[in-house]
Amino acid sequence: MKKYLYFPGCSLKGSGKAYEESFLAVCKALGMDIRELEDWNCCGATAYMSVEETKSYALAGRNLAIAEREDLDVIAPCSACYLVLNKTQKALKENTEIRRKVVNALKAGGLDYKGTVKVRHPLDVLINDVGLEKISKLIKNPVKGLKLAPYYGCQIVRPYATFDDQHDPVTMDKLMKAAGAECVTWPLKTRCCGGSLTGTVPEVGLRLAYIILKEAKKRGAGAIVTLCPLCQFNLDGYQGKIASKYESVDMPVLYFTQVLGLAMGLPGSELGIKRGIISAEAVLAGGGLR
Amino acid sequence: MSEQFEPKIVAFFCNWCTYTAADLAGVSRLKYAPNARVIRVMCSGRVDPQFVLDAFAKGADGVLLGGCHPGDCHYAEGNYKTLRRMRMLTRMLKDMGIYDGRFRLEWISGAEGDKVKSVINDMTKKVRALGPLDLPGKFKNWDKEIEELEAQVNKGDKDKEAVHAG
Amino acid sequence: MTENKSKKETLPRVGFYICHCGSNIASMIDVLEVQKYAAALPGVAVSREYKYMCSDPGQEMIAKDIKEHKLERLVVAACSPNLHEETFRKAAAKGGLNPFFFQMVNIREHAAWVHEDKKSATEKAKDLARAAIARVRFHKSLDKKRVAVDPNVLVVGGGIAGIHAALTLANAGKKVTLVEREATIGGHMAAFDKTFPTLDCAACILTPKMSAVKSHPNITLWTYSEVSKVEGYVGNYKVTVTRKPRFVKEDLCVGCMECIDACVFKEPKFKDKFNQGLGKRKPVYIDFPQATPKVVLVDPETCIQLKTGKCKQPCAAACDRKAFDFNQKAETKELQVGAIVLSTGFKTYDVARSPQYGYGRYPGVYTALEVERLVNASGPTSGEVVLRDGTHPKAVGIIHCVGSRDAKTNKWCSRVCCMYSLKLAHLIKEHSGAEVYNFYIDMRAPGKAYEEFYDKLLGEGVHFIRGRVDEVTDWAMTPEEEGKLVLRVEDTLAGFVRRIPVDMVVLSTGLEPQPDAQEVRRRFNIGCGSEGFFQERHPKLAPVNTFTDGIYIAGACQAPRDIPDTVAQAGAAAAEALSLIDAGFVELEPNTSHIVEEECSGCKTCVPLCPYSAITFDEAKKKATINEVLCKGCGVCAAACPSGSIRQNLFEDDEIFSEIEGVLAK
Amino acid sequence: MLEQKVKYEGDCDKEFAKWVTSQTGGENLRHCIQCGICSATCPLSLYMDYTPRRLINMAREGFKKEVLGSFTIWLCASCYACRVECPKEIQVTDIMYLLKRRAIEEGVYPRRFPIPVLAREFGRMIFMFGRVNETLLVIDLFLRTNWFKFLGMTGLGMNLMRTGRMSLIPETIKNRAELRKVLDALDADEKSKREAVS
Repeated sequence: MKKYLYFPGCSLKGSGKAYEESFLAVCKALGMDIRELEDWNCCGATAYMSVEETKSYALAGRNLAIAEREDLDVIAPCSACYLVLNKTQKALKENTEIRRKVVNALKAGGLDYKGTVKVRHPLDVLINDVGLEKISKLIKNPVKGLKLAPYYGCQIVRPYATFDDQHDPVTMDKLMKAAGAECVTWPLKTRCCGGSLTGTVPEVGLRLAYIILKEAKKRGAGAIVTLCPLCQFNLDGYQGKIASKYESVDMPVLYFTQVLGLAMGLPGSELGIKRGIISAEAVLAGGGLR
Repeated sequence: MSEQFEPKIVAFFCNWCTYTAADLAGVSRLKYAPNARVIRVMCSGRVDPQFVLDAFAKGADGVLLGGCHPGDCHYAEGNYKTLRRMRMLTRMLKDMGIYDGRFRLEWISGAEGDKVKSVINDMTKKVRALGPLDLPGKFKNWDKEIEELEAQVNKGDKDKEAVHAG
Repeated sequence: MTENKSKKETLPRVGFYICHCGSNIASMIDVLEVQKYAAALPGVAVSREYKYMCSDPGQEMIAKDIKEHKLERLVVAACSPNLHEETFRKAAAKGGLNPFFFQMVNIREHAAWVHEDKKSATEKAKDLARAAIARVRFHKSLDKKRVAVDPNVLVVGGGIAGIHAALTLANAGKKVTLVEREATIGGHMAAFDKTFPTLDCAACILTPKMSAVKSHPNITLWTYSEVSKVEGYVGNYKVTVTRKPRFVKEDLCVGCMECIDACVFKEPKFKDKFNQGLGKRKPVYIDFPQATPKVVLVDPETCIQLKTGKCKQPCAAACDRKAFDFNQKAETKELQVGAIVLSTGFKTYDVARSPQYGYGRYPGVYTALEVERLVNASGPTSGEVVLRDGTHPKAVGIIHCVGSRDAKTNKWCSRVCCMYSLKLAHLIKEHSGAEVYNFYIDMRAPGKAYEEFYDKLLGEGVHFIRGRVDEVTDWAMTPEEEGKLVLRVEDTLAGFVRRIPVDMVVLSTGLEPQPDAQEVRRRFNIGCGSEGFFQERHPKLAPVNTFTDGIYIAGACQAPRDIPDTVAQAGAAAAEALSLIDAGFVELEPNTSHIVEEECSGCKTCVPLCPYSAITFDEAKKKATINEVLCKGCGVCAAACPSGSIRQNLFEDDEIFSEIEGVLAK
Repeated sequence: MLEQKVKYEGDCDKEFAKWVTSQTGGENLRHCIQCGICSATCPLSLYMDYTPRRLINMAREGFKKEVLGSFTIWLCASCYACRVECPKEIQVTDIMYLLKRRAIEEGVYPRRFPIPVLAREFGRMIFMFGRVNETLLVIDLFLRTNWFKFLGMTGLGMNLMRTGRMSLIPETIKNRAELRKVLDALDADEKSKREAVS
């Protein structure tokens, strides 16, 4: 059985706790050998990347350097981390100047990086390494009657991911169907939710989030299922403000790992189901789940 | 600023693909290093390993051989024969101490003007880094050494004779 | 060794000429310096520079010098030999010198145009000149070999290009075989309703030419057939053609179509390829009423008899000519031709590669070819613009450049899309009265009366929005967008993003090379450009010629091209073929190989090397011999001969060794 | 009051245009055919003063003042839609990044976009702890930019508390010294660069 390193990133330790809880629970249930990256630091995230490029490369570089010692694939569930780590990989490979700067900086810290680490997303690993077949076998109570709007957000399939289609990604749909859920087809799968702006330019962020939530509701989804802590936070956390600015949508936003966990018969408490600000209880009950 | 070494590269281009590609590069005004001297042959298969050896012997720092892509040869399969011959030749040259891309075989189709540019630029860069091969010079030195050696030997003999005489 | 030899002999008198080519060469190479340098080289009797060597005065100068200065060799430093070698050989001959006592130096394409430093470019020119002067001494007096040209012609591809080329040749009295892959000739044009910019009906102008092909005494028409093998050389090609089985005897069928009515399938239920799947057909079918030849055929994929052998075969029964033959097998035919015209056409871009436009996901999205059938009076809806769901569109969006001008799909502009989009916009508006929006990046209407056609459309009130559409979705944000297809685009001329709801989307797909273009070009031993279209010999001066003499290209197999240009090119290709045939013979380059018998050790190394089996072994003499008619002059044998007894004219060892020494000697 | 719209060649800065195309990510800028698909696909373009397409053209023509002063670069949410759609493979997102950096350097970014502040606090926090505590970051940010907006956020704060998604204790890494060495080394590198230039 293949071994993996796990890069949580800051969000999964904070507002994205439920993602970490459910992801690790599912890995455990699948018997995956996965270990948290030793003494990892913040990846730099896109906000930082946009103004302090080289530094964020170095931040990501330190994590990659630590991972390289172990010579294992790194799983980064957070979209921002996934993007930044991959972008760093690419920059270090293709841009000699950046490589020089970053590698020297790392040396100063007593670190060394050759550039061999593979940064991967849980979807990629679950579909391509574990395989739908094995997952389907472990589905004890399929979430029948649960109608989901799979929402991938921006930074997973764009621009670096190679494991899914950039215009119409399907990996999460496959997993959710395997879990017994029904997936609505909708065109906003990969449209930005404005998460990175809600904090700084709220009026804009809120509108983008509202558009996503409203369309999901219109398509008859009981809940949105996502794979990005920032998207989850943005779509879940601001529904109060959205209600006052536009209209109340009341749309629970789950992590795909939570739904998968439930279908595999794991208790909701281990999957952080209660951490949603918009409660998913009712919808899940509809899906025959407690 | 010190004059940097400019390698001399002899290039054998097949008429149908690589020579045409070089013409195309010209028509498209692509700019590349002026170090290669093209000798036109009808097919890369006409290139006798002796030509390559002769080029090195006469002072080339690099030899480039360009033909049609496998399967595209104007003469059906000439380039396959080239490939076989040149594999052997490459090993031979290695034994003679000529390697590190001083001899290079490239498939360049008539449409790949840009490849002519990149290949010649790249090869010029690499061979320049390797420095002069200068076989003619080496030959001279070797001749000189041998002459000196002979001279010494002859001298030695004379001394002996002297001793006997004494 | 070569060099000693050259020193012993008294050197032949060489004339060296260097061309300025206006400023093309002179701007990057110090022509005078090279000319002076050459003058001082051993054996050079005359060294001159001139503004345009290829001009008449230039050639005259050479001819005159040869006589006056008793020149024995000629070297011209100018452009590529592919361009002017023949010109200067003729000049040599004019001066009374054997044309092969000439060597050309390429200092334009290979030096002046590709370098930026005048000093090093000039040095390079000197080296190349010195090499040619050293080499030309070893040249021998040669004669071109004449071979007769077979007057028959093969035309491959029965679209408008092939049809026009075949008719032109046949009218000139040549026997033409036209080979078409599909069951009927006509190509893409046969599917169109109207043609831009004149809006005359495609069928009205095409079908007469199609029947002319069928009835022409000089044309043999082989449809449902493909060329499988090509051997030989210019003037003498041997071609093998495979004829697929129609399961109907072509010579017996009169196209009454009784059999189609009789078929066990009472209703047509299979995807109709000719109608882009918008219509249905039976297992026994004919593409369209004017199909040529008007002969039915049976589809082995769907015919019960052919699949299971268990059918009552009412079709065969209904045929009073007894034309059906379910045991028909593919047959191969061979023919001899002197020239070949390739007009294999194009393929349209596969819209599945652009999922963002929703083709296949939203039934309201169509490809341009589908719409051609939809607006076609003889199409599946008899020209009525009805959507797949039976409704009539109130608003239609036409997206230009789908699969064109895009690094992710095809980089090139497909040249015809702007114009056919205008045509479709006009026809859709005319047939349905719908609001029509054209989404374009740049409007390209460069042909005769094309801009006027654009102007006409502007007058008709068609909307033109300059911007590339991002995506087609069913995502509504306002009430009027509900239930519509929404196109999101920046109106780049207004400077803001717009969302435009429509009922029908037309994807103006670009043109691509045929999927099997690579195999075909290998079969005919020609080249393809990097984008995959057939490569012409020269983009301006030899647009229908290829690098293989006697093989010509016409139409969209060479590059995206509209009907007027295609027909013009087909005519040009036919003319090239005619000039080859009517000359009656071709002169082949004398660069063939021969064996110096006394030096041949009889080792047989060369025999298996020749791809044309031109080398045989004379058991009596224990020597190899080369048939110079079969030899194509690659020189592979010469390179391989251990005893060096094989000599390739124009590329003898002496010549090449001296050239090597020439470029290196300083 | 009417504003003059004509631009004179003197109004554009060719050096700036050269600079943009010379940066990593800016390479293909000159190849833009102004098809506008970047604007069409951009979820934020409806708020931008100049659409991405217009910004690209202004940048390559050297209208530095307008480009660096625009909201556009600050509204980019780095969703990379434009980068994926661009038929000329222009790295629009990265161009937005490098324009942001330049705007900060020249101190011309519009005050209402506290992204630079966010970034600075972000950096400070990482330097201190090696990781980022979102709660502290957000509080910090709002206190520095617009504190009554912060009051508006308390509702969300309570919710996060309730669901145990908010902690006020910063996460820290063990080997902070190592990380600081790395970051300092970069600063040093930058400094030496700048000195080399001046």
